[in-house]
Amino acid sequence: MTTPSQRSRKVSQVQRVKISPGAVVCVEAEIRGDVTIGARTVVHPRACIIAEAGPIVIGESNLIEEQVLIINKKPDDASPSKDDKPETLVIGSNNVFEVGCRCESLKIGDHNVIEAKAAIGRDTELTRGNVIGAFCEITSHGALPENTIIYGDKYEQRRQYEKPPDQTLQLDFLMKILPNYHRLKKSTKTDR
Amino acid sequence: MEALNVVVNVAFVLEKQSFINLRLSAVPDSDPFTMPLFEGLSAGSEKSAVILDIGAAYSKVGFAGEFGPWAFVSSKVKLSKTKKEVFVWDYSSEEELFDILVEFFHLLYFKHLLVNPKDRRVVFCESILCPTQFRETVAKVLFKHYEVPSILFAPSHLLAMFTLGINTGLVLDAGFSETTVLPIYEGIPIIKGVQTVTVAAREIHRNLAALLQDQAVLITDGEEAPLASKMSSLPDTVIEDIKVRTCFVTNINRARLIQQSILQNDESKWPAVPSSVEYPLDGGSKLVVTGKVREVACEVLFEQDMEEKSVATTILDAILQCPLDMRIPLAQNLVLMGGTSMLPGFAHRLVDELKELLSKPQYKDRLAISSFKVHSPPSEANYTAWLGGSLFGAMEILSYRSLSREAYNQAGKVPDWCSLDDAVQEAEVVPKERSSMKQLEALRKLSLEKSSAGASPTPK
Amino acid sequence: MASLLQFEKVLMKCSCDIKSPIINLYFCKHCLKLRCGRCVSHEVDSYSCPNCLENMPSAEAKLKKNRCANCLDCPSCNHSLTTRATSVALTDSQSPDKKMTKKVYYLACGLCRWTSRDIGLGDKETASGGWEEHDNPHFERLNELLEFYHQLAIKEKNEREQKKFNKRRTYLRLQEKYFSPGGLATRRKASFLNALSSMAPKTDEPEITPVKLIEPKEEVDPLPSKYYTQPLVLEKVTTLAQRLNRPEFASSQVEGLYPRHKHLVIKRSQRCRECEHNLSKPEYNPSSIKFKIQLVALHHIPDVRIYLVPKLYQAKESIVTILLSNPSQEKMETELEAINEPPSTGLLTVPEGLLVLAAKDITAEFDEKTADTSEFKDNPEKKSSETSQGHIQFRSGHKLGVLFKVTPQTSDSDVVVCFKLKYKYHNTSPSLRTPVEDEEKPDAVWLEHEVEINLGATSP
Amino acid sequence: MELNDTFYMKAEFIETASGNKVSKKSVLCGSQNIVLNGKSIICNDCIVRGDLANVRIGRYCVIGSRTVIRPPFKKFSKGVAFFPLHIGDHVFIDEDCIINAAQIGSYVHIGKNCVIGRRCVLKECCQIADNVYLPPETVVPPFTVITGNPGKPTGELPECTQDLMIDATKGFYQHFVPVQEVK
Repeated sequence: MTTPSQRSRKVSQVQRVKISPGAVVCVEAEIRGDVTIGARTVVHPRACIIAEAGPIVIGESNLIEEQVLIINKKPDDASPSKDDKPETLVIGSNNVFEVGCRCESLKIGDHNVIEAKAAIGRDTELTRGNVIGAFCEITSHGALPENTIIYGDKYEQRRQYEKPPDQTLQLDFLMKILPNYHRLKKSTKTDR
Repeated sequence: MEALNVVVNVAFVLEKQSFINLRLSAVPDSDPFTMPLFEGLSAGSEKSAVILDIGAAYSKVGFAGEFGPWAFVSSKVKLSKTKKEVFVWDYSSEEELFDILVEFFHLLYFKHLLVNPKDRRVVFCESILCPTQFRETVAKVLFKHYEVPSILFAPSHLLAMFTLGINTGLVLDAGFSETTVLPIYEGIPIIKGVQTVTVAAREIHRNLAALLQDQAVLITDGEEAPLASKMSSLPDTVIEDIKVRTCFVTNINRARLIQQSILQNDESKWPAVPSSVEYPLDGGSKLVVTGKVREVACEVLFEQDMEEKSVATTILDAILQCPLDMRIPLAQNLVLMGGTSMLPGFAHRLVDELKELLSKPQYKDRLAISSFKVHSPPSEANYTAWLGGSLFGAMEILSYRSLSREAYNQAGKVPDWCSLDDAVQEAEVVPKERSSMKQLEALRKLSLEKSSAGASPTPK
Repeated sequence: MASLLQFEKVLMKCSCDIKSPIINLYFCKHCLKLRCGRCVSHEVDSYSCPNCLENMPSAEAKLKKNRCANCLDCPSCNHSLTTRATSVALTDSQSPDKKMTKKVYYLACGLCRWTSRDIGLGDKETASGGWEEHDNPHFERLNELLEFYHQLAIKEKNEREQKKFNKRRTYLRLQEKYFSPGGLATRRKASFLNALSSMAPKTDEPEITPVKLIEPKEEVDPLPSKYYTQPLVLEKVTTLAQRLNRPEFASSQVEGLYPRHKHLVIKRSQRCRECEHNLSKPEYNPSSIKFKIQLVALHHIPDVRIYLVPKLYQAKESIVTILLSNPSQEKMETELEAINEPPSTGLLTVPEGLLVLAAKDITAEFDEKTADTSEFKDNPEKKSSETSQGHIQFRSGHKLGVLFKVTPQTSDSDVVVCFKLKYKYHNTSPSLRTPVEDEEKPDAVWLEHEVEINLGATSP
Repeated sequence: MELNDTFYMKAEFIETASGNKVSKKSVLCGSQNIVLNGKSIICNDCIVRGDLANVRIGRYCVIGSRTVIRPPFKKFSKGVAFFPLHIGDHVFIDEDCIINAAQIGSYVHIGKNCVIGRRCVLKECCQIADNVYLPPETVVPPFTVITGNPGKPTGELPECTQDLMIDATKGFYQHFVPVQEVK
């Protein structure tokens, strides 16, 4: 698995998708650009991962459902200086991206849940145990405190006492059944 | 002996209320003539009455004999005709109010209370300054449309006394649109002493909104900008939430320092500022509510207006209107109710303000009071009146005091305890009280004018 | 789905002169009149929990304060809580090496992720929980008050009985009341004596136990200093809505929020105010969508729908296609009459003469073919359609497309046209009528309703 | 208002023997586990996840464009499972919805852009307005109208909802007419 530091040393022109062994990525998922997907991560059909402005590194045991858009997007007011040094979008492990959510955030920690049709802006950082409720669009700058839950059309916030439970069992199950129905993208050989 | 005295007094409250035919007994002693015997006997097995308290902002509803309202809901309803949500008190004509009330009561009965209106008597808690038009329309809707068997219109200040088992006290009701003080002595409301200021929750909201619009900073996507440059106003619900969750009533010493600081335009005089709070408006922007705003938002309650009136002066002015021998007992029996009185620090500040006012020339020589005592009713202050209604409504004598549907249908209107055309009532009213009733009527009008002078025309 | 078919475009006038879409109307078969939600009386039919959809008898519902015994709501966001099972490792105190797992249950919210562990509620060993209930913090005091007022009420009731008895014989009491020289003071003394009289042996009145007085306090708790010094954590302070959910336990801190049992919902039945027959009575089963009695207008009177509206221009005649459909299984004769007066904003010419609608064939509902007009072309109705030749656009089963000529007379508001819909109503269920009615009423009667159609705005 | 015709490209849809019309642009995963009972319409870019568990859709249903039908996941103390998803007859689901429900009764209308959370149960004759988020495991009783995020009951449907839904879904099917592509 590639770490962000290794990534930054790479030349961004080389665009290739690296899928770690043990990850399940359906062929019908759209993956473009320099994307690295960690072990035990499941990517459903019709999910979209687009490394446009820089690489995307996704850690282990993440669940990425259909119609999800994870995009390392060029800022609208992209100044040339930014192009010189592409920023990497890093996603930790054990995160859940539910159907139809949109994630532009450059930094997603571990054990976060982004619910259906939610959206995270580029400058928002999810730390650990954050839950972004369905339809919530978070664009505020900076990191959300750990275990923060945001939900509802009034963006109510509360602090949970423990992180949301892991989806290990669901991942196991999906890894077992998805290959029966879908063609999978082959994992890249880790020859480094 | 003290305890026994109370019994006597409270017993007397009941007597007296029926005697002066206050609204607790809309249909007075005429009942024994018309009331069939079985009605009194069956009272024990009767279904418990519905207690309604329709506030300017929130309504409290439930059943007699219960210790808390079953529902505490916003006093607004979505009209099926226009699909718009309106506040019950936001009406421009009687017809409009009728329509609003029909739908609002439907909501209360079939969504919250879940009982048939026909089956239960109603205790309607109302402000002593409740406009006659409102009460008439309530009666019309409940009797004509919902066919309730009887209604008791009960003044909320008196009901508060029931929660304490006392019959002398000075009741301050700080609600949404106004703060009203009523002295009650030996169970008799001293109408002359009614004091009211249109300073309550709504005024705090206005002040808070203005302060935020003026000073607050909005952080949108990492960039700071004055709120005023981004939004022309914040929604009422947000203002209310900011008030409830962040604001408090500061103590008198800090308040004085803050006043000086503002007057002399000297920042250094300001006491150590409480922490500021970042209030998220949505996923992208946060509003910075500074410690200063949190602390001064509620100060409108105690700032004296043009007529040198504040929430605190209403109490002293009310006492001043009462005979000398009543004053000390009244000051020793303060009862605070209404949601606004639940603001953290409110009671403490009020008592301090009262003590300070006592040394002021306009009260110093005229009031021989040195201390105040505050009751704590067995409820949260925002439903004290409702609780009084519940205790009263649970009594078997409710039917005697209520206006029955038959009586209403005969008379075609609610006998007002101010209107003296009813023969029985006339005989019963103590002549001395008459002048004070006229006064009350005048006061009501005044309060109506005052509140209509405000931005929102919700007279309660 | 009403939105898809846009029923709000066509309104019908009911017996209380309010205009509503046909889907919200009832047709009283007994009075032969249209009724809307305002001109029927609503009644609570059955109680059920909206979450577990279990019925609850009304007595039990009142006992449980209209709340479900099993389902709980999240105190933070009001969403239904779910019980989650989890296993915890237990260490046996006797043999620490032996590991045991035990199944435990806790409550969790799927929306805001609140769990019963958040507030330190211990996990339960059974799925049904047995979650702690809280009593009103003033429970004892309130019971004392209730008991006390109960005694007073009994006393007054007894007195009244006595008085009534006396009155029947003489008007002594009245005399005493109005002509006693002391007036107020005497009465007061009398009541004082009355209250004391419980000690006198001669009386048979029940003894009144006085309620103890809780002394008012001179010292009011000041605002804790944390308000000035500690930072405010917004997420830890409860919102007003959370507090009002449980007014008796209003906690300002989220740790003090406890789950609350789910509020029940009701099924309502509707009754005609005039003849008191049921117009709608739902089945008892909470999940059922069937009705024991259902007299909705849609099943009895012809439905009017807009079929095709061309672009409308002010003062220019356009042809609008309107669809009439017959809900009954007998053919129906109809007649239309334009009403060209306000609120109508367009000049309307409707087809003259009799329009006959074919009977609704319920078996056709399952027919695979989408349109089978040909079948009905040969119907006897053809004759009638000839009489109003040129007005019939098409005929499809029980539906008939007729042409309206509309000349809009407005340019800035929607074009509204009104007409009278007359039709011959066949009472298809004679069992509903009593023999007497049978004699009085013929099998079919002509009825008429006013219809208002909104055709939308004109084009410039 | 009688429904207007909705046109579709004949080449884009497959019509089955029982009258179902399914867009070729939709994704039916695990189609052997998907049952359409007849005369139902599945529009463009829908995703139906029959691979996760069985999906059964009744007669005269309409599934709008870009809607995702996804059987819900449930964790047990021992193991996990995706639950079958059953949709009744005469159900109209508008575009851009995500349906994670366990059960949708007959005569249900779900508005545009809704998210129906995991294991929700929508009883017969209920309506979900546009842009509603129904949190997981919500039960919607008959004749209830749900609005908002989170979805709350805010209204009631008329007694004749069943008739209206039959009328509307049949009408929609009848007015869903093919056009030949113009070459």
